Amino acid sequence: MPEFEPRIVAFVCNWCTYAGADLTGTSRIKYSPNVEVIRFPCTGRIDFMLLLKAFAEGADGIIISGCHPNDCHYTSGNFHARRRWILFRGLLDFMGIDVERVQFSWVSAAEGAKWADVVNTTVEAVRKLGPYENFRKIDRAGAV
Amino acid sequence: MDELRKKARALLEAGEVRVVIGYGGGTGDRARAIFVREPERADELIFDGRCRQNLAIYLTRREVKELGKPAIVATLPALKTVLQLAGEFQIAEGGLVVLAPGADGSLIEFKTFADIEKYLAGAASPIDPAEQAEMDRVRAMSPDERWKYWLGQISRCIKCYACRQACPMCYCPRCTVECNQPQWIPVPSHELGNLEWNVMRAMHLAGRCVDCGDCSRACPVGIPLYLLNRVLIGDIESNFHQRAGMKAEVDYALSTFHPDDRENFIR
Amino acid sequence: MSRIGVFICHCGENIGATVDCEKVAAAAAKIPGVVHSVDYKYMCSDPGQNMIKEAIREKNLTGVVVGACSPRMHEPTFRRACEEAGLNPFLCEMANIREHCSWVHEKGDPTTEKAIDLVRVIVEKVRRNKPLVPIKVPVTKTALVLGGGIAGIQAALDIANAGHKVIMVERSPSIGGHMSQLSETFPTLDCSQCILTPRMVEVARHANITLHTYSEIESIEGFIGNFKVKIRKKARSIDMKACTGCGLCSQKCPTRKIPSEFDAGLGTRPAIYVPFPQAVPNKPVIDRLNCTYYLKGKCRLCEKVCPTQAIRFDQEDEIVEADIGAVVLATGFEIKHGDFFPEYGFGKFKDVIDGMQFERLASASGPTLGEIRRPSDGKKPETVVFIACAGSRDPAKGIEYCSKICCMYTAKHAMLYRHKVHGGNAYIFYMDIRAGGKMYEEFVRRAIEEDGVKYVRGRVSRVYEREGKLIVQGADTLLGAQPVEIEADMVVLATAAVANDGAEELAQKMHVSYDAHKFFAEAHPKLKPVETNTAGIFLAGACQAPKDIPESVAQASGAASKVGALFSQDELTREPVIAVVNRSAPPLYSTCVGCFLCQAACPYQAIEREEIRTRDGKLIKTVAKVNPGLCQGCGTCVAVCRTKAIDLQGFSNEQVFAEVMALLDRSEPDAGI
Amino acid sequence: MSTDAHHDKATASLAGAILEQTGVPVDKCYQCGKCSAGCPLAADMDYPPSLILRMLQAGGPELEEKVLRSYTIWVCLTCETCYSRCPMEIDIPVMMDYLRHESLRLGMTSPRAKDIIRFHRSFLDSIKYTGRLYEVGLVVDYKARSMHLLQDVKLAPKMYFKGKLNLIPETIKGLPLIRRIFSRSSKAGGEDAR
Amino acid sequence: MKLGFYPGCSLEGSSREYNESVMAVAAGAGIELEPVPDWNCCGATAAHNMNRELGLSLPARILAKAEAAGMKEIVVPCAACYSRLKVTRHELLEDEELRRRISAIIEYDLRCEPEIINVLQFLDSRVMPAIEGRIKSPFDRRVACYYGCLLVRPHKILKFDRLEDPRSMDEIIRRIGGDPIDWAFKTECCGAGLSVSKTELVGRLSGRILEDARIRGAEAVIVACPMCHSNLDLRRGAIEKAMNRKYDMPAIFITQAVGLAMGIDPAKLGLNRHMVPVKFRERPAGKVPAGPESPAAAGEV
Repeated sequence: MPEFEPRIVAFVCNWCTYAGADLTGTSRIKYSPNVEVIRFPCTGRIDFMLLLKAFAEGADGIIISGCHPNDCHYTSGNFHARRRWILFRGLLDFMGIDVERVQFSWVSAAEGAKWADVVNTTVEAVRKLGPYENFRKIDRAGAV
Repeated sequence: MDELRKKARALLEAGEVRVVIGYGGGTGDRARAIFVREPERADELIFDGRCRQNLAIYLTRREVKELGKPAIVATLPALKTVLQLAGEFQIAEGGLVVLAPGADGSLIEFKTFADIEKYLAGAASPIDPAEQAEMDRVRAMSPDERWKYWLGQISRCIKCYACRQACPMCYCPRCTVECNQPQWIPVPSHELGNLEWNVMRAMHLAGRCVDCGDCSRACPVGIPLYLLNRVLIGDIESNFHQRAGMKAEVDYALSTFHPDDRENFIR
Repeated sequence: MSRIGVFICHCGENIGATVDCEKVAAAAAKIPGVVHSVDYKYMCSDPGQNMIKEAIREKNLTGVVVGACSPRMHEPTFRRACEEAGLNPFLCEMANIREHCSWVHEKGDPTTEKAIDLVRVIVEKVRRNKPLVPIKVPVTKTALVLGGGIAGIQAALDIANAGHKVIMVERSPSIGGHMSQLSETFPTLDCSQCILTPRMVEVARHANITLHTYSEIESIEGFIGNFKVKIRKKARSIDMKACTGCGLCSQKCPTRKIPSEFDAGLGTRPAIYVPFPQAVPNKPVIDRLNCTYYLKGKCRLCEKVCPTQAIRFDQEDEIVEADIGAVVLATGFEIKHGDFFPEYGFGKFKDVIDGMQFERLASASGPTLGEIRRPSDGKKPETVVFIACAGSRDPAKGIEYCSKICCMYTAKHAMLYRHKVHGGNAYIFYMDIRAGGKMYEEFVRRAIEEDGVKYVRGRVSRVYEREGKLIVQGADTLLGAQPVEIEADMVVLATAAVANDGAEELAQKMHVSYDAHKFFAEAHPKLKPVETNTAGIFLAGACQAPKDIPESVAQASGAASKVGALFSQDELTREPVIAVVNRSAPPLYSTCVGCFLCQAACPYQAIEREEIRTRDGKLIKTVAKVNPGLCQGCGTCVAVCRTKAIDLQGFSNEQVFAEVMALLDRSEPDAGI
Repeated sequence: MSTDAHHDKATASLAGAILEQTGVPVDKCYQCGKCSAGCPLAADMDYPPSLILRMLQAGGPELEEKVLRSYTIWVCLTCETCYSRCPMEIDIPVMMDYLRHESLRLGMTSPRAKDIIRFHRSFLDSIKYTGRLYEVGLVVDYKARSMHLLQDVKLAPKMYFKGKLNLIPETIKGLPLIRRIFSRSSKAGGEDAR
Repeated sequence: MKLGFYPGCSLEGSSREYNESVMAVAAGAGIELEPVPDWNCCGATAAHNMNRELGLSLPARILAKAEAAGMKEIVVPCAACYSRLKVTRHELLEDEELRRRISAIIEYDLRCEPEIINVLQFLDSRVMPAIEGRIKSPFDRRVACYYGCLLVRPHKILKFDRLEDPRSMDEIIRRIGGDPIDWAFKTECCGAGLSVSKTELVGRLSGRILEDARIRGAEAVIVACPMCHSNLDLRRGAIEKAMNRKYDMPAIFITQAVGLAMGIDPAKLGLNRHMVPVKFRERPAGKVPAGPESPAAAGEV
């Protein structure tokens, strides 16, 4: 049986983490291909429902990453996002949804190496956790 | 009760309000909401232990709004709802009369939102011991047990949206579940959709829920929705020191922030 | 039905060596709605761009996806190409298969598969893209310059000389700021007033500049290019038109013992006064807090002596309104006073003074006419101790930062003292000498080598008075921290430069952010040093951080050039990536419920209230409205909105939702849908 | 300066121990010298306070030993002038306490500080034996320890006649507990409070 | 009014006049001072210099005895004891782990309830209001108020008065009719704990204090600490040797000055116990004090 290859969706802001991931590329730092990035203007824009959708569609893990505090391109979008994640994470945890599979991080435009590290450690952590069976098994046909 | 009836009659007679939203006797031992528009019907108003429904829900209903300026018989959660609705610009100072009957038959009439704020600042919000026990039980479970618990609850959900209907803060004329571009919540009732609906409902009430408990009581299959609300209420209080329904101005946990908010979960 | 073209770039070997580009193009071709899919060596080259243009024309494309490098690199290139081919540029998006794929992964199937994923995601996004039109906002070509110090003067003159109107507002009765108080300036020792006053006069005379002194900002609203400002002109009690500035009133005023602000408290002035002889405007003001008439109801001596009947005791504050397009904040700084240095006896011993007071002592126009005489008894001090870092770099006193200007002016003070008092001893207690600037280090060396100023490296612990002398207890850390005690006749503290009082209030009024010390915050510490986070509001001088004259002037010119660039256009074009509140048919009108919880979340105060009314004016509902001039497109409001009534153009709910769904869906698409 | 100086902070340094044990951040010192400038006894010290901090910052066995063997740490009066004026709010007196304890523990006390330490020991002994300070006993004990037999011989009779000297020590009831406090404290480190 | 009271060792020995004057003044103001039961020595400089646990445990036991006796406030006239008690209380309140550790050592679960009050706070808030209008013989002397180190430092913990140039003692002197001088050595160190072991240093440090007071024309130095007092009084020989001149200026406890103003018999205030005789200059004509039996007019007391 081939080793489990987790699928990780990354929601990142355009100004820090997306640019940081670009720098990872220009620096030719290699990392695991299991992650795919969706670009947002700001972490403040990221709707919590998208995380649920990602799990529902088969993501095994999620990375959310934006500018460090005080570095937000829009001054405070990341602060709002941080509050949202504090609450959302608490709620998911309370419902038994595996918050270990959601990695939040601040990666600046200068932190190309950090991006590679965030991706690699998340991929490895999720690989250890295995496929997100709970969500895969959940009924979605419904009683018609 | 006499005080309340007297006051309601006087308000209607003087034309100060057009309708008194209060409790009347229902079938069996249940109280139901009644809308008293004529002074002579003021005696139908009751207030006792059966009167639990949060009547503030009617303040944002179009049908009720069209009746004219209301007076509302308010329990503690209803008072909070009034402030929260004011903070969300759904009702305005002077646009309603708030009457809070005490268990002893006394009656407080709040003239201003500020008076309600002052009153609430000193009022305790008792939590039902059985509900607290359930909360403690769920919290003590392992993540996997919690998942099974909630999957069990949610699989019984029939997406009837009674919880939404009963909630005084769910006053949006078009709920996100009715949005189909994109279709955030699947239309049919299945575990995934039910889960998404319930998470969304809880998050949309985060920082706004006044913990009246009407959603749980409305649920025909008995899902303990109050648990979800209270987890968020607790997190908001412990992390941000905010509580919904305590101020008549915007004090929304999710549209404010503090530079030093917790971030021990962020790399 | 969409007609999407997909263009996969090899970027030479950059992508091609790792990703099987042909395979990616082939996979993309199978995606429903994709009617054209090719790969090419260099998509950004002219032939590459032409391939896109031709495909748009020939296949009548409704969307373009370029799988190539980062959109941060070439999105403008490809969008321009699309526009040239007649396709709305916002229907073109890029899939980043280079920085996020080929450069960071090994060659192999997983990498190609990821590239296919990335392209598929963007195809699904583009399918939902809407043609957008850049936003145009008109520009009012008048600048408001707040503060009439050297920074404000420079900015105002530069803007005015570029042909634009300027309104300058200064809080005190005259422009000139701190620079007008200075004696001589480092590192050239030219006289401050000699170089400043011509500029002040130029401001007063300039046809493009309207000057409001003794005035403050009452309120400001609006956005870049379109601000409305209210200016409060405080009652001067003088008819400025009638007054000739003859000065008779000041000569006759019986109340004469008021500490002069201009002389930093070392001299006095009457209640009706011109702050200093070269003041602009050179007309007096009545200090109502100290005027006998206002205090006791009688006197009116100035009124009697005024040859032109210009005194107006009953004058009231006046509010002036103006439309402006840009603001330059140049409100300057203050130096720390008061009970802040108890260990140095500042405020207790008359001969312990601050740097500004020393400037006045050394100034030819000062209370001693430029002779260094100590305040207590007017004696020439034989020994003067200068203490640098008084309050600066002192976290215990709440000021961690370096005030930047003190090293240089303290060297200058010691030098001036040595020039003026021959044989006098000048000691400077310092921690570091920060003399980074053109001719600065040389200047400090001159003070030490030529003028014999004695530098002692150590901080003073205490100053106390004994028999007419000030005993300075310091230490020489270069001599093993040995205690040093100096009997001085005068002590000059280089007190910390701090934000002006009222800075916080002003920042809140202007919606600009400020740091923990109430200095205004620039938009980017390196690349946007004169912008604020509010578009159209710029910074100049020490209101942003302590600065010397050359730096303030340079920044002022920088701010002026930003204003000039803004005013060079009649309309502003902005990326249409902004939030919009939806509208729908009656009876809903909009899904917005008017809870305005988004309002607090918006970092730009871009969310306004809009009343929807019937034709006969009856209010139906109040909903949120995004001001396109203010919105910067972060989308925080979108995530806060429960009813999804606000959406972000370019990153709409539909688009990002589709991206998530497409990303994880690797199933073979059913052809032909 | 020795090759050990400016050594890696991560290794166990005295400055690191000070931070860990007392929370006093030696690294914060930027050598302004204000502590030495205000110290009433800086001139009497072998290393003024700011120099002690510098030596700790540089670190290394040689400098650290010099600090622990210094006279400074014993002549320091705990007058708190340095701490109250330190721009970095470094609690030098607390640091000095720690250095004294370490110096005692490692047997590195300065020979110049003998008298001071003898006096402290006599003082503590007095408390240990009576619960309070028995001044006559203290002075007699100190004289015996220090061999300064003639010190203050003229003063004592005067004091006696002014009624300032108790010749009989007062003993408190809780003495057994005081003894236990002494023995527990000495186990906890620093001076074995004989 | 009944208040807890911690005299400390010096007040029972070499500085008993301080104790006598505190008691006399308190009695005169109708205040009963109740000693902490079976109190022990605070450990002074020696304990914290030699051993951290001991330096905290000795004051902690005093707090424990006071707390067990239900005392809410303890008046501590000795500035050194005040400092040790106050600092210990602060440290234990700040650090729960430390509080538990020290509690174990002293065999009492200390909550640190009693507030510590220094002599100036005691005089200002309790004595002065009680004797207002009862000043029999104004203490109209030009004096230098000497606070020493430990009443005001560390300010971050004690939070008493102004750190540089404190004023509370000057204010008390003014209220009893005195004329406090503005001088530069209010809070400079006298040498304190080195009195016996490094007498020559103490001579120099205390000498600078007396010298500044002398230059500015003070008739006496007013102190609020037995250690400061013994250095300025007992160590006069060392001072004179260090400064190479004679000083006849007495050092007086603030409570003695207040007591004199209240008209209390100088002997009851222990004024006769000083090494340096408490003598004042003859008053120039026309400056006769209000009280007929002012000790000042009588020369030595």
